[in-house]
Amino acid sequence: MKSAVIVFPGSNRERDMLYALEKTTGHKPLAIWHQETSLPEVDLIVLPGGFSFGDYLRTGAIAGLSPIMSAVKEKAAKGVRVLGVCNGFQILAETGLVPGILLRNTHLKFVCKEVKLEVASTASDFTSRYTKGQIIRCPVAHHDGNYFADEATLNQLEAEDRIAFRYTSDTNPNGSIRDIAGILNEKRNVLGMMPHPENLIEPAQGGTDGKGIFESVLEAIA
Amino acid sequence: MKARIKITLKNGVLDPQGKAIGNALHQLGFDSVGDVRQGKYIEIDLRETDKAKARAALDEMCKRVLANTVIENYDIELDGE
Amino acid sequence: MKARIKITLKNGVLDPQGKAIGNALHQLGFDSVGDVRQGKYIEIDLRETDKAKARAALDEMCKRVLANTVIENYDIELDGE
Amino acid sequence: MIRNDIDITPELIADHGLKPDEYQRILDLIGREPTFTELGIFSAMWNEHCSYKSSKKWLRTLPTKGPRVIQGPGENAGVVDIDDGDVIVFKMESHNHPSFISPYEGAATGVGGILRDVFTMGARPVAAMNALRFGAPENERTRHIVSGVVEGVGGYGNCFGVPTIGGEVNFDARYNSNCLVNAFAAGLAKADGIFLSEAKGVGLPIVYLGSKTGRDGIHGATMASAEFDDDSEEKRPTVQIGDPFSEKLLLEACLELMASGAVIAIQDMGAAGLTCSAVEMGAKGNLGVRLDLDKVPCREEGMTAYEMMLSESQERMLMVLKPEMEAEASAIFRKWDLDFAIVGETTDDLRFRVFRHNELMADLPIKELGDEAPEYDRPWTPSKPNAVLNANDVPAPVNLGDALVAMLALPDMCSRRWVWEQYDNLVQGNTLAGPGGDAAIIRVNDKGKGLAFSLDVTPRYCEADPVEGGKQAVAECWRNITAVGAEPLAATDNLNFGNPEKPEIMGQFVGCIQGIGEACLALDMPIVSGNVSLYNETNGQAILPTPAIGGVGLLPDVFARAGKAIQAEGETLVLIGARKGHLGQSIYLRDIVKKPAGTPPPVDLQVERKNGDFVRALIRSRRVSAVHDISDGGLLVAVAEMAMSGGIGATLTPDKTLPAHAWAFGEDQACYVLVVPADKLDSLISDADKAGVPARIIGTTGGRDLTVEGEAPISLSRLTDAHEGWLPNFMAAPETH
Ligand SMILES: Nc1ncnc2c1ncn2[C@@H]1O[C@H](COP(=O)(O)OP(=O)(O)O)[C@@H](O)[C@H]1O
Ligand SMILES: [Mg+2]
Repeated sequence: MKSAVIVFPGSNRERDMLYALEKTTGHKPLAIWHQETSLPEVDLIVLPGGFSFGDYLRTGAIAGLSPIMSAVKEKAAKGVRVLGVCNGFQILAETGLVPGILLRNTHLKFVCKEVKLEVASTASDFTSRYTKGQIIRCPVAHHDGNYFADEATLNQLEAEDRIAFRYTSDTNPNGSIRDIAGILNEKRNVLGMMPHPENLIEPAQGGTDGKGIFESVLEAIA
Repeated sequence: MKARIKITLKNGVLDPQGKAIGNALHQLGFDSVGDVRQGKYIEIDLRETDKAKARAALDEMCKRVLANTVIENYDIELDGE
Repeated sequence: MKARIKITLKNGVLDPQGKAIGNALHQLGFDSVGDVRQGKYIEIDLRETDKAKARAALDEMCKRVLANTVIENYDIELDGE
Repeated sequence: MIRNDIDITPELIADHGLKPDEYQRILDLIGREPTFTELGIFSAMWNEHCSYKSSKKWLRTLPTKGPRVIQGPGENAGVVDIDDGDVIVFKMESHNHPSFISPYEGAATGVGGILRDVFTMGARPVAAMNALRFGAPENERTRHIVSGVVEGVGGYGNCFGVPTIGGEVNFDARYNSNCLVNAFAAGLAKADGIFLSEAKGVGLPIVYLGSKTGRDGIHGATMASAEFDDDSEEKRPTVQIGDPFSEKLLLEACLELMASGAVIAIQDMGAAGLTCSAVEMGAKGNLGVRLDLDKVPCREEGMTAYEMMLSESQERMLMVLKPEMEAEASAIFRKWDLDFAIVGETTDDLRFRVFRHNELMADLPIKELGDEAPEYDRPWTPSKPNAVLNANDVPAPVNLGDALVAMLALPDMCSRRWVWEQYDNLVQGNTLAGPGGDAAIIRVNDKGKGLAFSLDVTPRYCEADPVEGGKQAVAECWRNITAVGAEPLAATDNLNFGNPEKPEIMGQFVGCIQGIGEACLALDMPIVSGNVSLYNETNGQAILPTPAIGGVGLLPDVFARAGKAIQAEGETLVLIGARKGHLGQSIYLRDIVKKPAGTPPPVDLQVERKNGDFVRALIRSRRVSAVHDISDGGLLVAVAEMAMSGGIGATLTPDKTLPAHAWAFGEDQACYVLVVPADKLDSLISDADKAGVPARIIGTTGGRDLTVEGEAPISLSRLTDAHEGWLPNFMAAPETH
């Protein structure tokens, strides 16, 4: 499987993601600098976690203007899989590749802890290897993960089965509306999620619950 | 010339910061405090003498970068206005 | 009444946000942009009719909660002023 | 003769923290009156913070060498061999005064500074810790400082992308006006990829890299060496702002630059930025330095030579680069969007010359600036030893269980979760054991090699008996690292004390250093880097003597490690080490009985070592399922922590030879609690006998209660609520500036 991880100034989980992709897919992913204007043919594009451009102004806002993002949008439109994790999710939201926005956590504090996620939809190339309703462990580490969208959008997301992950209500770490942790775009080829599956892919890390996302993509291209 | 831009959340958009500030103020006994909303205030020095041109440029900056118009409103104020 | 409070960094205090915003604007080709400074803008509804009282309360709120007077200045504006 | 338009008055000299005899030393050294700029340079180089003039004499007595030590004190950070050509680079540094004045900014820039020290040496930061000391909870400023400091530590480290995996938090009225923020950072490098500050070669360009220079923190260095008084809130504008985003770019740019082979020497700009870094680079290399300040990238208009030389703007570096590689270098700087400029060159005349607007502003002998700094042998008086306290003279609690619950909810004993959950302790994906255990663990590669980290000191012990307290700080750090199965390799220290011009404070300092030295020798844990922070004193009230020790240990196989959580029911609790039920200076005495008295628990370093080596061997041969050392709060608190983190209870048989409260809460050293699976028990006990290590069965695991035979069971949920509740509840109230 061919994958590419976009590196922005201030990305800080790109190495975690490169490592996880190589471990789970067996292939070295490409690291693409944000100044690039085109992307090679790949099966998966990942926007990693971190504080691109310091998260200044709005999280993901300035990264959304990087040259590479036009290429990412084109690929997404062509149906290439795009995964945005944490800061990557914030960039996807800012660029409109997924609806809604990630606001400051309700308690206003950065939060790093393990949460429980309910796999709300298995109908995507990112979640097919899980079972619907399955509860998985996954770490979060963010300051602005409080998902928000207007009622109409939320209802549509639910109606179209586009909520990929929900925090189990007792572990919602940031006040996200309707416990939303990850959502899909209309064509279901773009997934944005706040939790960090790349940090839970092998026993040494305390578990492998995050592996399913990468295995699902593998299965999809097989 | 100098531009002053206020960026505020649209009505209906959740404002965690504003809410937290309001709570803190109440707990400190500022009972007269009602709704609190937090926004951004940006000052920009512009090398531009033509007001109209300046306003047009600032408007574009707000749309493309400074504000997320899905959830935010912006208000531009130019020197001597 | 409604109060509008601008909180800005004191002169000379480093403003990483403003710097990053300025760079982004240049990247997009807004060449006329010079120095950029980012501050906070806070709107507060006050159940208070006496302007003097309101201003005194707001001043205390700024000092104790809203502004970090070590590095920030604040400016209070009341309805119809 | 250099022009100087500002009169050098006695007041001005005093304002620069220079004593009359120190000023006389300057006159003798340069044979003329210094210019204003030169006065600033001397004040920066000769203040306590940069010159260590009160502490040097004693720091020299610390053991700093060992088979694994590649670089000891004297560089930006220490370097220790961890096999396979890998090295760990680490140091700890204080940012106490700035953090008191502006908690968020002070703590954030403290973290930024220590990270810079580590990557300046060519290492990528892989772990951070922080030792925090705050005033009494009831003090009105405490909450604001706690909240700002924790947010600042997290704000900087989280954005930069280093996992913050350990530390300490204490509350005491003695820190009301002087909080302590000690930041630790460690980075990984290859033994052959270490970079130093020593410049080599004459006529080479000196390159400035990083953020622009502003008026930030001018006189920050002198401020960090001045005792506080009430009007020092006036000194506020000197606090600088950190930009972790720029620091991250600087990290990546520096590592890329180092890999390219362009770097000859590199030095970060910390306290008294340009001055200290330029002088150090030249002096170390026996070279002169010529700086043209007009070339320095500035953030503000019309900065003077004086301001530029003393500015403490953050995220800046100075380097000597291979001239032939300038093109490659500037390409890297541009990629990372960092300001850079050639601001001077190395010379062969050992002078430090500074030009502004083509005018000579300073012309000083570069080596003497550092080497000839004053050094004091300050008078000191040893602390008076307390009377020994007999456990039988300490009142027993009405009810042991209630006392335990009360202790777990104390400010100094409760869970620090509220703190560490604000820190990204997972970024980089290598955290195997984050905050909450005896030592935190990260993996170094996926072949099983790991490192353990712990940060420790017990200030109340140090105050009661500096020598024993110093020993105990090292011993507890060594023990925490041992308790996870790691071999302690080396340590860094952060020595926080009051005004050294007072003989009794100097006595505390001397005593603690003596104890630290003895322990480091006996436990083979040399000090490879460190930092001294003196004058932590306000209106004559000094902080508790607080020599924080940050230790690093090696795990050859991270899968053969231990944690403190009870893993299974029906296993046996074994106590390693002799319990005497020592209550002197214990938490029980201070916070429950509220009559602190007595001597701190004595530390027998030979026993400490023997017991620890035995426990480590057990962990590595996978014969125990959980391990926790006994520290604050004693045996019962230790077992309670093991039960709470495992969610499995335990039943304990008290040692009737001791008063119940001494058995429960005595803080004897060199003790561990092990959880042992049935099939491993007998051989373990007999091996302990053979090794001459005291080992006795004290109970079994199981259920959802903690039960001491003869006492009412206490449910784990009650313990946990007490333990987890205090800090979040305390911080829930609003804080004000
Ligand atoms: N400021 C902090 N940041 C991160 N972790 C912390 C901090 N303070 C305490 N901790 C963690 O809380 C746990 C308990 O601390 P402490 O009681 O000092 O442990 P010990 O008694 O084993 O030295 C340790 O794992 C420590 O690393
Ligand atoms: Mg311990």
